[in-house]
Amino acid sequence: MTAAIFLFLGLFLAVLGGLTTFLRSDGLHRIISLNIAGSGVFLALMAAPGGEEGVDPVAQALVLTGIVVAVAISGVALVLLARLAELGGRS
Amino acid sequence: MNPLLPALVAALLPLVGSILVWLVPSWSRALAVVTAAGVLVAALGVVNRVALDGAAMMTLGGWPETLGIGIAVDGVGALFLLASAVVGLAATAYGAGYFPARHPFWTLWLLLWAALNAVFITADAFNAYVALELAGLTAAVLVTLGGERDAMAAGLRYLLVSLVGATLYLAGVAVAYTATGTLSLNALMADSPPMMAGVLALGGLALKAALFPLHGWLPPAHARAPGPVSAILSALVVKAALYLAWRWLEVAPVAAEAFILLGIGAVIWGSLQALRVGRLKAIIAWSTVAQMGYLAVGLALAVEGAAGAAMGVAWLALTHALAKGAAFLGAASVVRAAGHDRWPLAAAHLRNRPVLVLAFGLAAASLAGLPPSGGFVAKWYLLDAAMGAERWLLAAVIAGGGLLSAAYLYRILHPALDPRPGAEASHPVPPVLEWSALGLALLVTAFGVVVPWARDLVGVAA
Amino acid sequence: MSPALLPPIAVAIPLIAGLLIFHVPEERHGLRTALNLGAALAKLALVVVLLFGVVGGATYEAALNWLPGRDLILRVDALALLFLALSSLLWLLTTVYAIAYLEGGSHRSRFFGFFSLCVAATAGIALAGNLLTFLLFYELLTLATWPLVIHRGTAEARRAGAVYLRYTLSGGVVLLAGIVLLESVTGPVDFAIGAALPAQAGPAVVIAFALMLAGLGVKAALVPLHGWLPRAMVAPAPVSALLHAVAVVKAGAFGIIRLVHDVYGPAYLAAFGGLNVLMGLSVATILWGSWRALSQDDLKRRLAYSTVCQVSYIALGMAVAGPVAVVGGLVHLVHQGLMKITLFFAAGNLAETLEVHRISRMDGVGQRMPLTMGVFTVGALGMIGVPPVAGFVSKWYLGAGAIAVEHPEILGILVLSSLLNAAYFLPILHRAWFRPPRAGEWRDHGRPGRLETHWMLLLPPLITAGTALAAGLFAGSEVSPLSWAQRVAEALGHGHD
Amino acid sequence: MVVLDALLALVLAGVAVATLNGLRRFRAVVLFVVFGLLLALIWARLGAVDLALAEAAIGAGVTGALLMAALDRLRRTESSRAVAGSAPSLWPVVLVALAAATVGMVAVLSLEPAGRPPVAFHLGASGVDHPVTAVLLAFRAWDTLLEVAVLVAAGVAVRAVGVVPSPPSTEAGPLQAGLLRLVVPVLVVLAVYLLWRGSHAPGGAFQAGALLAAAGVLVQLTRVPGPMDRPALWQRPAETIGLAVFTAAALITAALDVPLAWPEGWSKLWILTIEAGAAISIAVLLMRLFAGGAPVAAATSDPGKGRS
Repeated sequence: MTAAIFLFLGLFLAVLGGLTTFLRSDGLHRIISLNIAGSGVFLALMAAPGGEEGVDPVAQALVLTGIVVAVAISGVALVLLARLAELGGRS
Repeated sequence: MNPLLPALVAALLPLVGSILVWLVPSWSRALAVVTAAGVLVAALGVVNRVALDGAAMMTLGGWPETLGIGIAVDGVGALFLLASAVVGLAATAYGAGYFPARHPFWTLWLLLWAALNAVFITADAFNAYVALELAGLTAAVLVTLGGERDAMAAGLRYLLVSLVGATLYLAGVAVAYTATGTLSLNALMADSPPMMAGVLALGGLALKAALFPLHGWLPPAHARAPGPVSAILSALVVKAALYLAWRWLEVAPVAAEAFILLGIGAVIWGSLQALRVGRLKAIIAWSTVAQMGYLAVGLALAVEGAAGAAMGVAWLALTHALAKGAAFLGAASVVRAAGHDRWPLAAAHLRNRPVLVLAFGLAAASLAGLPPSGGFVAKWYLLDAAMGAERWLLAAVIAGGGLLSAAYLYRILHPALDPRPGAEASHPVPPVLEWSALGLALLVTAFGVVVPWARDLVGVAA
Repeated sequence: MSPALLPPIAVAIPLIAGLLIFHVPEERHGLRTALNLGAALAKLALVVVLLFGVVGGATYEAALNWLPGRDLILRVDALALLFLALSSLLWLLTTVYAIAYLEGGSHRSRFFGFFSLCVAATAGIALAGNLLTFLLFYELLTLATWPLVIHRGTAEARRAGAVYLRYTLSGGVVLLAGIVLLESVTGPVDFAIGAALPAQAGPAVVIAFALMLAGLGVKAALVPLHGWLPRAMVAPAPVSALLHAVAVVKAGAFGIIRLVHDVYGPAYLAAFGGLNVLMGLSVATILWGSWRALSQDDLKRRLAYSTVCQVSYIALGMAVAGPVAVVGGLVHLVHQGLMKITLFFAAGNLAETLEVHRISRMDGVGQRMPLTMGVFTVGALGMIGVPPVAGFVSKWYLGAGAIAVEHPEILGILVLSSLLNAAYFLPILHRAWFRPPRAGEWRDHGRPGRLETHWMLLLPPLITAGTALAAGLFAGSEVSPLSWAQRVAEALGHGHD
Repeated sequence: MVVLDALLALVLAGVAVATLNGLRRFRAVVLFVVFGLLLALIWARLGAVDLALAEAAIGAGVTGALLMAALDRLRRTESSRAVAGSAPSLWPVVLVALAAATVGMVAVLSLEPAGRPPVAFHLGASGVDHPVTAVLLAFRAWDTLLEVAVLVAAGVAVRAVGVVPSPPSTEAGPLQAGLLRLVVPVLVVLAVYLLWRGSHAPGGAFQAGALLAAAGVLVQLTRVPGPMDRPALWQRPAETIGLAVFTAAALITAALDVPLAWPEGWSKLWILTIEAGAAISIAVLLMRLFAGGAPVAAATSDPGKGRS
């Protein structure tokens, strides 16, 4: 039953984060909302039913890779944002 | 010596190159050129192996297909890999004349190249995700290397769009994995996952391939990227997303109709914009949007099983990569000579540069699909497939699209032939810049003639 | 050397010559002239060899596997030789003329390079054995002739070039669409075998014919699609001669002949009314061309509209499709070429020597340049259809063919157009011969020496005028264009009953 | 227990909406860190311990630090604290998200359960006992290789984007120095333990790397100039060692016979060496992401310095 709750939560976060990305104009908010959307997708993937016992290690590996990739790209996006602000632009 | 070694080497070699270039920046140009040569050899190895004994598939690490990551090469993948190798070599040579040795371009470009080749050989949905992310990240940062404000803004927008596209694609993969329990594309093709997986994945890929109406980010990014980067972006990076879209369309063929509609929109909208914009690189960037529409239409035809369409799309992708690469390398040389690319003002700098004008001319001929270029062969196949499948609207778009591209490409050639000397003094352009552009243009013309060996290549795939 | 290699060599000679000439430095006139004339003579010799071969019953064919299931075929048949012979002879003469005409001009290596490429494309069109090869060389012709149209580089020339490209590129795409549509129904179409058409002409086949006719009509300057021809007059005289007599317009007409006879066959076309459409178009073009020519004061533009009218005689011959009318159309392909190139050479001489471009300033030109105007007169009379010049022969066969096929109104059209031709050619002759020259009209570049202008500008028109006369006078003889046209008509007859 | 989970889910959803709502950036960053920690809790509730560790260390920790650093830089270059313009109200979005989530849940739950890759069956041959590490570094090693490449690309990218005014880390007071001397060694030991533990229990290169990065960030914050601020010889090799070791392993195994198939019996050693290299690289690269921009010259942080 707990898996179903978190599946719902994951889908909710994914759609919430996804839609907010297009609504917010400020770069920082968009990066945060994208991170939330990503976490939502990962949560949904992990919470989805399937596999015999315990948690599916392949799904865990996928999510772990996803988290690391998300942090790498968010880091670069933040530095770009800062650099752009320094040059006087708006993201 | 397993058959897929050259394919893996094509992806690993640029990785090794990027590490060496980052560690020893002063030698980066030499190292990059050596890596480029290596990748070309690997790509040719793959092409002739596929031509000889057909498509091959292997799971890395020797694990069973349901567990490990599969890499596979078939006719179509071989052609894309060849395009990546050839355009990559030209871009590297061009970069050697354009960027200093201690410039971050080299590491980022080699990492991007590794990601592209990884996409072209992968047979695993999640592996494609990681490779696409690496490609998106490095490509977006390459756009910002220009350093000025609007290049930075275009790069950031491209990075965010790439992240959104990748998240959508990941959601599609997650749904497919949950439903079928496998990540291998071939297995996904067999027990087709729920429609939602295909829609999400193809949505993300359409965004990354800048398919109309999701193309907004492409023109500013490609037009403002420095020198060879715009050639790399237009010729190769958008193709990686398209290549995956081809694989996923086979998993979810129902989306083919949508690709046709988007494709037609792209051809029309892209061409109209290309006729209107006032900068040389913007014209060529919008031409990419239009040609991606062309490819999307061809893709849908190929997936629907129209005879000869697979050959047409693979050939169009290869010749478009070469022709677009030649056009952008030429445009970058014009910017180097004129200091700006406002059009037709900068055309004066083409006046006494026959090599550049010839490169633009041949590239334009191929993009417009005029014989004797490779573009004509591709257009012939696509038209043949469309007529065979009684898709009259598609046939009209394919034929008319060529005319539209001839119209906006003529905007480049027309002022270039004006004999009156330009007012601005033009800066010297190193010969390697012009000749790498011409090299690609000559190659795309040659590809118009050398078709037979490609036939059994794609025949293996189609 | 196996006979199969001859057709590709016929295409290769001008091609290689062109590529070589590109790299000849501008000041090496001797080398360039040698290359040019050598290639032209070699090709002429090869054509003669082919002539004897075909008369002797030999067949020459070369096939290259280009696309899967589709080959590039170069085949020498009677019709191909007719066009090839015409283009080879006129290529040689136009080269001689151009060498003198462009004396002191710039970019000559570029000019002669593209000139040779253009002839190579024409040879390819003539020898094409199937629709795909025809299309390939048809499009190459566009790419080769465009630089010639804008050779002078002036803004007006480049605008004319843009118009030219707009027409011909669109024509090329329409032709491509038509060919692919037809071949999607009938499979690859080889001219020797003809298309495997369904018994009942379905919509696809009809639309394909319309598309292909439109595509070819652009270059054959049929009425609505002729706009580019008068505007292309801004090009130098040898280019105008090339466009009108040797290559471009003839390629369109030649394509129509292939389309009517080798692809569909007149009987099949008549069934779904294709022939009537072609007849209507050609009649309209003949009348419209003549009518527009009347009001042109610029000499070359008047000649351009006259070409629009004359080429449609060939299309008319195909449309009437009786055995006699087909011969008339075929032989007019050669005759019109000879006569029109004579007129253009003469017009070029006037422009080059006296800087006379407008008819209103041609008073008394005959006294100053008797030879040039003499040649012009022969050409003009031939155009009108006055015996013994060759034009009369083709009009006679067209008229006789029309009667034989119970189309008397076509004879009426022929008479009317002859009257119109007279209406726009005779005033020129009258003004040149019977009007005293007005002082200060011309800026005379002529040397006081014996000849009125450079000998290389005079010789080619004299030869073409002489040939036109001979073709008219000795039409009955074995070696005349008329007899060859009859041989072609019989061969066409066997292709399709 | 279900009530607790429902409550946890509700709180997380509330935090997420709060994060995205409102204008002030600082509020959004802080809430995002809270979001990361709560998410780590949920991973633990779902039994995915590896993910809990990674989420806490990387998702909340490092990303939070990066956000804070970016926030500080933005504040110094842009005048207004709050972003101009009005934030669109989120309620319609929340409703749409709820609807979509319910539809999605019903669809996903209705899927008949499909099989999963036979990880347990092949675990023995992989050379490690912990399934997640086996997947990451044996079965799907090619993914992880590309992932390390992504991190290297990020590190290079940050340096390529040019000089960004690195945060003015104030001189460390006695309290910070004392804390530093206590915390950093513990973090390092913990990281090494996690690295070693990864072969038979949750842990591994990424979590160890994140902990090392946390230690590095602490040092970077308290000492001026921090380790990443001055161009030093060790930086580039450290950044690329992970990728270099992994690529070398791939090439060697490819030369032997099957690429990325660790030799029989030795696979545990190969995996550990790769993980060690990866951990170092991840730590240095995450610190580079935090330090941002090209290392400025010695103490004077003039932004005009070219790229090195």
